[in-house]
Amino acid sequence: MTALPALDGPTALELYREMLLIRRFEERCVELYGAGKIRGFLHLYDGEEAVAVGVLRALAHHDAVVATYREHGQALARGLPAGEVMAELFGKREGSSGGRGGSMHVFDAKRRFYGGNAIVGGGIPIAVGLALADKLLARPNVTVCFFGEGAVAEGEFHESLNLASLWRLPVVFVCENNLYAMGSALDVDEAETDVAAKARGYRMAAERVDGMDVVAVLAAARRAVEIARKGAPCLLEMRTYRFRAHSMFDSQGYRDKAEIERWRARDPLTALAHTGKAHGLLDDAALAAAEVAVQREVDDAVAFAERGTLEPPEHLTRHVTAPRDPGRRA
Amino acid sequence: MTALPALDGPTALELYREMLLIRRFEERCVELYGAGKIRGFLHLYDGEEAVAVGVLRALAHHDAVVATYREHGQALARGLPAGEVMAELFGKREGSSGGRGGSMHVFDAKRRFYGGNAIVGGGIPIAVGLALADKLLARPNVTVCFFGEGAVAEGEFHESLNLASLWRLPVVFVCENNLYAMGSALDVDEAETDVAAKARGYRMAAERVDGMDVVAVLAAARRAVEIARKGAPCLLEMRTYRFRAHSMFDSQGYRDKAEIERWRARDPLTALAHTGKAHGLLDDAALAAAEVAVQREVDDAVAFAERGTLEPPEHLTRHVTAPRDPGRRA
Amino acid sequence: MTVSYRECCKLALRQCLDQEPRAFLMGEDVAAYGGCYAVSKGLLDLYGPERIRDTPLSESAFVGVGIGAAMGGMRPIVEVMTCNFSLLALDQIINNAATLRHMSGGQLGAPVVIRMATGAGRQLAAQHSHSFEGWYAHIPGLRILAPATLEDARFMLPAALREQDPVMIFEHIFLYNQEGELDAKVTAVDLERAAVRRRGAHLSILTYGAGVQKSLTAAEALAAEGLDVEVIDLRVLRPLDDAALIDTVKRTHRVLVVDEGWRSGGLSAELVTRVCELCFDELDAPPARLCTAEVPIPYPKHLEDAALPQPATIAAAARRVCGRG
Amino acid sequence: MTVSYRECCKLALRQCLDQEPRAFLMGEDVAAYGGCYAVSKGLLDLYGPERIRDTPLSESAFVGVGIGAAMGGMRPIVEVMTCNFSLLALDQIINNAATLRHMSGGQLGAPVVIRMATGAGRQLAAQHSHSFEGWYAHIPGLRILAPATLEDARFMLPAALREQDPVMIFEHIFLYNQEGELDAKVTAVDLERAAVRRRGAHLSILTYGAGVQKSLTAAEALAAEGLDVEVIDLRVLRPLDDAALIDTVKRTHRVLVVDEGWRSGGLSAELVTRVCELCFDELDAPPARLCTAEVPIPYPKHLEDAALPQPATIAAAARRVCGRG
Ligand SMILES: Cc1ncc(C[n+]2csc(CCOP(=O)(O)OP(=O)(O)O)c2C)c(N)n1
Ligand SMILES: Cc1ncc(C[n+]2csc(CCOP(=O)(O)OP(=O)(O)O)c2C)c(N)n1
Ligand SMILES: [Mg+2]
Ligand SMILES: [Mg+2]
Repeated sequence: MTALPALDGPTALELYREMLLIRRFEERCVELYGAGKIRGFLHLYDGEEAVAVGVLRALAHHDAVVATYREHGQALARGLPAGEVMAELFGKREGSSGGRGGSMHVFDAKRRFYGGNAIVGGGIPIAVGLALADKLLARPNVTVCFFGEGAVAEGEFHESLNLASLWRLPVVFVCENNLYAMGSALDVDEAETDVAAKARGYRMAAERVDGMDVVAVLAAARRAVEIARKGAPCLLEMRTYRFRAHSMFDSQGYRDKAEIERWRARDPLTALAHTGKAHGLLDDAALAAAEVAVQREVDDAVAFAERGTLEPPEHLTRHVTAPRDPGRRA
Repeated sequence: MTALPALDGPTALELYREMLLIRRFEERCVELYGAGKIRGFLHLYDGEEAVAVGVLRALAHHDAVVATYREHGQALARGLPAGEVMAELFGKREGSSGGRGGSMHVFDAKRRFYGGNAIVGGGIPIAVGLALADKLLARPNVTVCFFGEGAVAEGEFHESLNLASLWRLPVVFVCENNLYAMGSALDVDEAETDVAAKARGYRMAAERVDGMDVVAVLAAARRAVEIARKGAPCLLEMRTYRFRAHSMFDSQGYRDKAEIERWRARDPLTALAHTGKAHGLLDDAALAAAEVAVQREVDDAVAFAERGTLEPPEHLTRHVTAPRDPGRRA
Repeated sequence: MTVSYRECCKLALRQCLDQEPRAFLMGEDVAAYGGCYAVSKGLLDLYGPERIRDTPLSESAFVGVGIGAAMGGMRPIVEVMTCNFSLLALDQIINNAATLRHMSGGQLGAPVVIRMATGAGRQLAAQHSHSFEGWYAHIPGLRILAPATLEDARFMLPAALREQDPVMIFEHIFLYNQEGELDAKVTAVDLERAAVRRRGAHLSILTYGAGVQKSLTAAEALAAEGLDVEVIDLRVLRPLDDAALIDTVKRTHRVLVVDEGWRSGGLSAELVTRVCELCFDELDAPPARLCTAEVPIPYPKHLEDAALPQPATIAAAARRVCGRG
Repeated sequence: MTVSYRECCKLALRQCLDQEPRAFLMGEDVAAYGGCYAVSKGLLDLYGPERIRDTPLSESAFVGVGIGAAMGGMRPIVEVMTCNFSLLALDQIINNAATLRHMSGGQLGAPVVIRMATGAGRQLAAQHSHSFEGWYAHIPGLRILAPATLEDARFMLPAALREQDPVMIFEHIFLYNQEGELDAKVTAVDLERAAVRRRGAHLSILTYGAGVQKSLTAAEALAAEGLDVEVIDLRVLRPLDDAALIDTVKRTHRVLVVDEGWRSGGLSAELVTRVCELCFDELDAPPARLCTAEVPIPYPKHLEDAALPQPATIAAAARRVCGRG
């Protein structure tokens, strides 16, 4: 855990609380998946919480976020109400995307949370486009784009980084390097495994960050957002790890338990609690209170989702295109 | 012009003759295009002859070649009969691809000349696949893959270089960097304009070569082929220039005449003639004889193409799939 | 004053750029080169490099950037040189542009216009002669336009720019040089309806794009034989104008679809099927179709001609449908 | 002994790898992970990493590499996890695999087998629920297979590997867990013909993939009502088996197409059109189709169910075609 330069007690507690919310929220998701309340693919952020929480804390509300199918963490850290995210996972109309999207497609236009993309690499050009719009409209916004290290093999990653650099667009690319793309270790996929070096190959600033250390993440994100705010892209390679399976269908034959245990020892929540206490920023009472508050928030979220309603099947073909002025045909 | 280490007279004359053949062949193509004998897109290699001639001289007959739509030069340097190439441009059944392909799709299976690809970047994975087949079948072959610097922006370039390096495949990537992709200068397209550096980013050897100097090209190609023969990919960035328009439809508003003239002063044919003579490897009589021989070869090629026949329209649907055993359905 | 289809495309771009400050044009070689079919020639000087943006050869990324920019409030016009290269951007078009509104439960849309050249007939061979517009018409969430006339080339784009969803415009390479007078009364077109380009009583030809002119030529020849053919220009390939189909079939009771797409699984099949679904009982003969042969387009002119529908083969097919073959 | 569709797919792979030394399997997570649908689980141990090759997430490149390797004499089996991601490789499939033989005047071919999962029904939402097999069937140069039975899952792949041209195999995600007895008499299947999965006299249902089982279920229900339905499993979506279509229509005179693709411009339209072209006069009623609703597939189960053809809606559509609606 890095030194805690400008970190104050309330911020430390808030970072902890947000990570804890993600953790508890997803633990509940696993139960609910077992109970058949949540279906489809479900990708957990367990272990990676520090990345979303640290990065998104560095953003302003007018900034934009593009995420992947592993985006519950980003959604919650961005401030989407837990109840709406849970309702989305339940497929209820009260969900973030009206229930149409499910776990992989959480959207929130108001909060400039642009999904939730289940095509690996598919969101990267979108983020560049959002940043281009901001630049052309002279808005001071930054777009943060999350993707896994597996996406680095997709041609779109390269095309997009080149464009962002060529046109000097305000994007912060955040590579969540959790070492595996499903079952493929990074060195099975890449001749060059240094993701930050790839970004530098496009003449953009890049940094490798300890993604298990929320304070380091936040500090790096602040530097990155500042660069982007001034009108240049940059990339953060977050070294992190997912503690659990890729999704609900994964027997994990590709890695061994000892490796998982080594990484679990670096759990970002425990780490922050530990350093926070060591520096006198956190204490056991505050952590326990956070636990209670978060448990309640998750309970409420589930209750909200349970109470939610199903869209009637007659609405099936809605939202394919915008409603049309019926006069038009005349 | 580099020093001429191991170059002998006969080789110098042969290099000259091959470049001259491409030059004269294509000059005739322009006339024939004007006369309506050749149609469709026609991309000339005028100015870039040293690249194909130098590179392909370094290959053995069992090696493979993948080219682009600008491939008359590669085809001729690979030893495809000029008459067959010209007949292809005429759309005659005696053409290299039976007339079906035209200028952009010259194929010759016997000579392992795998086209002729009109999708920018589209041939790059094909070359990697050919090399994979060679490796899996333990054949000592190398595959040379030509593409323009414009292709470097395509995601496929990155995906393919990564794969070739990751799997250590015997491919020589030859980037014909003629500074423009149609009307787009390299720095309009790329944040980082050093193509060789991009290849090194995939942990493969790469070299920048003076593509106007056939001797330098040949020397570099020999080094590259040796690397590939030992089982690793590498890339050659050939700095070259096309003297004429991108295709027959191009008003060239994107570059000025003076630039063209500066490059014309470095014409690879004149350059080789000059150094060859200075080193006593070539003399005027030999060059004049080459001119006569090449003119005759081009005349013969045109005559061959003229004499060629048109496929009857009833054959239209041939060659979509292989002929099927009629018994199969029974 | 005569004007070309190409000029109409350019005038359409200018109208968009003049009237909509959030509009910009982006694509390979649209700026310095002037567009591969010279549609945007001169626009760089008029509007500058921010609004006329050359892109690298990165079809997937720049189409995705167009989608993202549209989500961000701009009104991008993305030019993919030709539909042949659009395959490289297909994931962005289908999995993002076409699905975004639905996945987000209606919160977001991608009002991006994607223009591209399409079609065969210039001896560009297998990889450069695709007609994919009918194929794209399969995808929910997209609106697919095929301007066949000067007026549609001139006014479809500005109308598309006002849509809230992604619109794809397919300009046929064979039409760019077409010249004529722009109808001065037309100042806008709708993006809903098929158009009757020729009235007739005996047979309806359903077609679009370059097929319209070819069918009109065939219709003239057939008129001399006493066959009175109606030519319907579909204009909008998705969503199809069912009312127009019913209308024309009720008048003529016979249908020939002319489509430069490949036969199997092409738009032609959809049209035949719709006609059967909508007005089977009105039919006096099985609906027929004339399509491009099921072969990658060959380079030589005589084979390319043989592969594509032509006025003579259209006329022959029309006679067959009318029992005069 | 019962066996699952998934196991049949694996046995098919094993047969290929055992009998054809030039065969190898390549794709994302086929080796260490065992395949995203566990089809190749265990094969890495049996055949080693040269023949069971994990690829990076580079769909366009590794499909292209498969094509190139086929040109170079290998017999690659390329797994694209699901058809949803195949859009990223579409340029390679269409502009190289499908056109190579033609462009080269018949000199070269690309005998590559490209396998992928397809279909909806597992609440995977808009980007992960596509049914593109019918759409691919539009492309000349490709052979498109849709194994719906254990026998086809078991034997189509080895047959495909002997083809000289590119073959695409679409395995429906809903079928992987399907179990049953493999017919011991079947040791090979052809790649030509449609199959009659149930004989009937009153109506022909033309379908494929997951539609076969659903249609058989519907047929059982209809039998109880005295409606005797024939179920045709197309098996090969390109080229279509015209003879089988004529055959069945001559028997039943009524047609219902059941297709999990979207309606407009889908394979269903081709089938309706063919039937009209081949045997219009045999029809006692307009051919009908039941397809997936024209909407990106929604996540919630009740909406996904409503979007897809189901036994009940198939039965209802069948009754309508037979005038019992
Ligand atoms: C284009 C594409 N190919 C394949 C997949 C299937 N898939 C889903 S997640 C995944 C692994 C991605 O790994 P990474 O980018 O490292 O992200 P992580 O899951 O580790 O967060 C794969 C292969 C997909 N969704 N999209
Ligand atoms: C994927 C794709 N996009 C666009 C084109 C149109 N196009 C043909 S050649 C060309 C320029 C390519 O430039 P470069 O790679 O530098 O090769 P050069 O023509 O200079 O030899 C373009 C844009 C194409 N053929 N394929
Ligand atoms: Mg990962
Ligand atoms: Mg170039």
